[in-house]
Amino acid sequence: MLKYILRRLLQMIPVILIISMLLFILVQAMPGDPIQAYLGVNSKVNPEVKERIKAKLGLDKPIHIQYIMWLKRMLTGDFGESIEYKRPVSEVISQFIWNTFLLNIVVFILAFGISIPVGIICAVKKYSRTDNFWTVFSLIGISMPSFFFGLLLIFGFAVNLKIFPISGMITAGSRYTGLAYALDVAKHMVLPTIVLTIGSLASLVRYVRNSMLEVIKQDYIRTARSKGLSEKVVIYRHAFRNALIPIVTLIGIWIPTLFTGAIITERVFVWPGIGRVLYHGVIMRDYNIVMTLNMFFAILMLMGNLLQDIGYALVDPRVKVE
Amino acid sequence: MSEFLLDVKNVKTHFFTDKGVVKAVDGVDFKIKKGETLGIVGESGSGKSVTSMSVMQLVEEPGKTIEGAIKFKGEDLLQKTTEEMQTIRGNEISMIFQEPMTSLNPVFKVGEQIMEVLMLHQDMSREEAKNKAIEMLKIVGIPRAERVVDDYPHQLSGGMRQRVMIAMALACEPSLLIADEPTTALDVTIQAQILQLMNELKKKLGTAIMLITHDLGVVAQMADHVIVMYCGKVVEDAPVEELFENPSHPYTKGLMKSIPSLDDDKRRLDSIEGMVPHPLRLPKGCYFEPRCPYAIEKCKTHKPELKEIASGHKVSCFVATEEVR
Amino acid sequence: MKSEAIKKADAQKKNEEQEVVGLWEMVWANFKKNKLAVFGLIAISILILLVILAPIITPYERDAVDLLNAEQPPSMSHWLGTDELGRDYFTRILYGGRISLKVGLFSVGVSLVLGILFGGVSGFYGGWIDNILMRIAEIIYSFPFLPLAITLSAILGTKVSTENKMYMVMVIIGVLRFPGLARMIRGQILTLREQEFMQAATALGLSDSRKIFRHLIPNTFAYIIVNATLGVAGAIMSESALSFLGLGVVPPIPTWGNMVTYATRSYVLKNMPWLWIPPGFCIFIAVMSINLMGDGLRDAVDPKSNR
Amino acid sequence: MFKRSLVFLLVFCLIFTLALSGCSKETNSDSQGSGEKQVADQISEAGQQDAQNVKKQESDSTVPNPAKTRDSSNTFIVGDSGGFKGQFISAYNSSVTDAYVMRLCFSPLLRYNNKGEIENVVAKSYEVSEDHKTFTFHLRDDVKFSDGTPLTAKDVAFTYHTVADPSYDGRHIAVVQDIVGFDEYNKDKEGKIKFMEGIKVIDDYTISFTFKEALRINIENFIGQLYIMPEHFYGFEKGHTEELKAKQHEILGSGPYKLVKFEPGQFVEMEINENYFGDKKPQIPRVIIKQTEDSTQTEELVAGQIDMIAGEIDPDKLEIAKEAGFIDFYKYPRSGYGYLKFNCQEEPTNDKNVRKALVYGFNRKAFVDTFFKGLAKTQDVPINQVAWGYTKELQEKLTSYDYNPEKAAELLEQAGWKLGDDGYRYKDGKKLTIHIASIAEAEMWEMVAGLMAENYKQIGVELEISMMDFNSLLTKVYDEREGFNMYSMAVNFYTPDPAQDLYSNWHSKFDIQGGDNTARFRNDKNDELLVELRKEFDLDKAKKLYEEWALNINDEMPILILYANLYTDLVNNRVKGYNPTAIYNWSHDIVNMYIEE
Repeated sequence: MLKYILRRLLQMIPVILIISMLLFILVQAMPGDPIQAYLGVNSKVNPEVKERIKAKLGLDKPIHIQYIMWLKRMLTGDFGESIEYKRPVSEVISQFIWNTFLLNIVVFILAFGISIPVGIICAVKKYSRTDNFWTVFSLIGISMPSFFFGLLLIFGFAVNLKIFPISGMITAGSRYTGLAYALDVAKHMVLPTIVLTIGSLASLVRYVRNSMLEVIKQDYIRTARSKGLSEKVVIYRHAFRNALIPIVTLIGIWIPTLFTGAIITERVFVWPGIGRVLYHGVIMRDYNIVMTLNMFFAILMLMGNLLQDIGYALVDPRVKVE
Repeated sequence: MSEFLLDVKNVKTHFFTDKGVVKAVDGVDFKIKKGETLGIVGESGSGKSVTSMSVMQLVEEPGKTIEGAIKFKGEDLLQKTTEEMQTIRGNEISMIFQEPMTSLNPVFKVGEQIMEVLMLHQDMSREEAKNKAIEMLKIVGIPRAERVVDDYPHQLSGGMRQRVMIAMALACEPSLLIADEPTTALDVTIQAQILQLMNELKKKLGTAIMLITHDLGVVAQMADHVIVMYCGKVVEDAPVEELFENPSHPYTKGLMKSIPSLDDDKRRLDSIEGMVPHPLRLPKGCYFEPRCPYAIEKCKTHKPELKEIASGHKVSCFVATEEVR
Repeated sequence: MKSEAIKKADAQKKNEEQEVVGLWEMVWANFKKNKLAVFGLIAISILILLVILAPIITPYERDAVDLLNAEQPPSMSHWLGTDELGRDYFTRILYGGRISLKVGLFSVGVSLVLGILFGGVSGFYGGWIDNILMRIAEIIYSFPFLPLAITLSAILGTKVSTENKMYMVMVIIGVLRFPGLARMIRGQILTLREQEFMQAATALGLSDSRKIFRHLIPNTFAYIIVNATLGVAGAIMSESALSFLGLGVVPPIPTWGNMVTYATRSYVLKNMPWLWIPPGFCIFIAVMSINLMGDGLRDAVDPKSNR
Repeated sequence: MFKRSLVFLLVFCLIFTLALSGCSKETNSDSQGSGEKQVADQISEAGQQDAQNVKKQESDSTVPNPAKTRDSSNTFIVGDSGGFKGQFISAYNSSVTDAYVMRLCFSPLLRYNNKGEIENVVAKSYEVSEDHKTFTFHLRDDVKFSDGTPLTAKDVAFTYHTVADPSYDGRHIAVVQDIVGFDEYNKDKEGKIKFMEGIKVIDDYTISFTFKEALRINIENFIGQLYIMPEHFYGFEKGHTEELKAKQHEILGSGPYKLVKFEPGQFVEMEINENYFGDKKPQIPRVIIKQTEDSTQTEELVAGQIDMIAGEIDPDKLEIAKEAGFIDFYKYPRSGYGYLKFNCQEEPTNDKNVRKALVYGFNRKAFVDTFFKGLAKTQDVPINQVAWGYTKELQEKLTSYDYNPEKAAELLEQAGWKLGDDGYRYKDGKKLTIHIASIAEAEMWEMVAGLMAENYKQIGVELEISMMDFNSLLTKVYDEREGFNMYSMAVNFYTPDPAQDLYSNWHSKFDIQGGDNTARFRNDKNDELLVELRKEFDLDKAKKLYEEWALNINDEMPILILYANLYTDLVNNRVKGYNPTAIYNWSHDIVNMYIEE
């Protein structure tokens, strides 16, 4: 297994290189140049001075030289400076990425925590009232745009019922520390978590339900029952262990989302996550921010895929790990 | 304790589908003595498997056993609660199936699946269960049992997997083993080994076997007593020699004729004309009437009952019972 | 309806000759049993019908501005009232539906074709083919959606008419979604490849492509349908997210997505419900019916599902 | 439970279809043109009174005010949806939100007060040399930074040199690019030249700046542009601005407040700076600027979680604030406008008559009154409403381009565009098509696009709109400079004397790649006037020049001004003492404001 993992990691290097090249070209191909974007409209800066600034940042060099310079810097761990924030990219990212991770780890746990039991129940009690309810309920989650759903929650719970704060991660001006701080953040997290969790329920419940339905029909389930095992053991041990296989692939897909952050949900709830930084980075053509973040997400995605394949081997003995 | 291990009286298991009621098992009676092997013969769709599932009370939706009694060691299984049934299944009555390839859980080790039954019913500790599992594997003739116990099902051949099923079924030394076409999916040589194994274990453990098959050869070799089923009813019930020497019900005769025998040089095999009637449109009289060469008027209108025509030999056919008398 | 006599004759005839039920008849028979799925089918057909017949149903033009009665609540002349510019909202919902449904179905089509192709081939062959195809899928999967959308919509901005730009958006959404499905199908085929019916197929000497597309892929049908039906919802949402970020379909052309976007303002939410409820409701009905139908289809098609 | 809702859904769909099939077709009753005028006038009358005479709308102080019971009630919390970048020091300040923090914590030499007059801050007086090229400032000797160290001329020199540094890549380079010795200093990467020739520290409290040219507007570079940074804290070796950049969000200033806490992406908290030199001491103990989201900030204001929203334009939001009852409205005209600039070198908008026709042909008043509900009006010359050059007399002399489709058609005929049988106009076989490049700011643009498409169709002009994100448009307009006839944007001027802005926006010298003259407007008379306008020191003569320039450009019409709107600051009525203008916002006026318990 270790040999396999090592081989897969080695294989990733060319893929990461290709991704970085394509990404660099895509980012450069985005019309609009960062200096003009930064200076904005009516900056009254003389055009030659603009050229001087571009030269300083090396933006006037041909694309392949810029790429090599960028690659050299990346390999030495220098992610470059953000044109927008005028500070090292790593510093800007570290300020926001953990807020996104905090929100998404809770959503991850909730989403899987709800969808696995619900998926199983819906499979066991197919076409029952609960099954129909969850089918329709989880569809609500994916048929409402997240900003629309977010705003409805805000106007409902925060504005009218005043149960939750309207926006932000902590109460402005509060001097909470320790537990009080954690509670304050938790209070602010409730609504965005609801939006993200319900948004993801639809696909998770459906996948778990369908993989369970596939498994429940199998002969070995009948054998398990004929061995006198209780229905609970038959479903949760024998059936679920087999249904776990496709679910493992979902976990792999989810790993990157822990960090990518939902641009729109973070914006509606003013959650200081990385999504907003990435969005502005793209809008303002902040090359270093966009490149670093997207490379980070690409690597995460590759790791996620590797985890998936390893997960397969762990969960399904029939899959040989060559 | 009555002298019969299993006494099935007038059991009816019907399937309430939205197209109508399918009477899969429509009033079946039979008895099995301790240590005896009962053969249940019939074409597919005759209700053999549903009978076995009714005994185990594992009939799936929309089927339900609505009438009759299944007395096992004197107690009627139909009155038992689910928990009580769960203590019996795998412990006192266990079952093996036709498809060894898919009857074992692919993600659990073979040993684990045997140990599970032992730990559940005999509340053994893990190593005791493991040793017993290895012992069982040896009993069913699996070489290098210590290694195989940690293998996964997909690493074993069909024959080996069926042996594992048998090991699992007999682990708790049940009094009754239901075998639903255990060798149909195996090739002939393996089939013979499995049947011989089942006979040895029967003698050694004194387990009664309810053997369900459509293969008369298997019945001849294994069964002490035989019942022939057709469209959910028992049409003939006799000891095995009696049945082969003196098949009385036309359907049984038809079956006997269609066995290929070595010394007979006829090229084409005899087969019974017509098809098994559609379960939702069963004829009014005897179900076999449309295909029965000896049918008389009465067969069209009345349903025959099982009557004794010789000691221990019953048949439900007007012509057969008259002829004898 | 058929009269009693004819039905009885049918039953008779059926009884004599062996009942031959084609695959699709069986599928339809199973499908009919699932009430929810049937409801989904009806709802989506109504929606599609309304959207296609739009020019006949409503007398108003899609973008006809009429300031005199802007922001009117639903009335006899305007069944769903009018928006800020006095345009008939019901008309815009119908035309908006055209594009939203097209976006949904077209992009799912793209991701289905690519997903099945990539997943099938790499799952079946394994080895270096699997490696390369999966690496390509990974590279595409790692492409950030937002920059790509901005780049393409900006580059093609002026050269391409708004109509084709929509198709371009659909293709992007489709292409970026397919790796997920490809991996799912590959995973399924890895396990299916081991089973006997595949050895039987090899024994029969079937060509690889027949094996993959006639035997293996139908077995992954359950996942394909689920992914496809969820995909439609995902595509409609992506289009509306694009319009929230200002890059989706261009005003004054409506889609359900950008109508909801535009109506999501506190004032409108409180005082003009006819501006945000109908588009949101249409999206929900479309998504729900497609998914219910998908569920029904998956159960109906799977032979073992109702043994 | 679920079955019933299912049935309901089905029934609803059925009624829906039945209602459709059953109904009869109704013709579109009222005609398009005339109806529009009546409604536009009604709405705008209401809006105009609202705007003109009532500057501040008192709210009812008896209404319960949730902000009073808030736990941090002694704090003044301002909601801002713009977004921090944490660049609080003047050299790298590049967002409106960061600028608030800068103005609270640092001080400039001079600034404009709320009457538009120049007010002394750190400088107590200044004089201009005979040749009008040198400005000498005399500083107050009692100004201290919050750590007690005095502010001297060296700090002023240091501040003005940071933006001229060879490695400086910030946005305020324009402030020093016209000072003598800038080019030599800026190009010298080795750091041999320590000081710009044009900046001389005469003594601790006197400093002079000499410019290459004698221009009136040079003084603008000292009015609220650079806020003085202490050299002892921010000092760095020439060519290494990265040391300065590392301290962007650390604050050591001489302003009325000092930084307490900066939570990136959430809020900035400030408290009173005891060492503040100002005559009027700050009265609000703590000030917080909180990051908000456009679609929910009004609700936060009405819930009392924030005390103020600055520069609101959306009439719907004003409505919500009004209903709350405890919100004061402060209205002031915007120092700028939203516009569609023509591309004067691109067919067919290179023809003056076509441009004029396009302005006459679009009902700007209907758009403004529908979208802004009267809180905006249109203009016919590209200057900010608050500029002293934009006098009443000038406004009367300007030709007004109100909606007049007949005149538009007439002008197009004159320009040779004949009406084809398909209702569109043609000239030498080419259809009259106008390409508009626009950013996708949904709300406003949906309305403009809708109205314009209709109006232009009636005068035979085909409209093609292409949408793109902000920076793609910037590149198309600043670099590509072709492939569009009009592009939409908005601009603000931060001075009542915008001569420098007009010069860089309209002088033909800047019709080059990267230049601000994105309308590619070339007109000799306009060039001469702009050059004179920057120079003229005598204000009356300057006004005459403004007038001449305005009348000329009003006739050339290189720009369609969409709206010159009114901004409204929404403030919780417990906060008193505030009177803003477009260029004098709450961060200027903070010392006069107080919270009434």
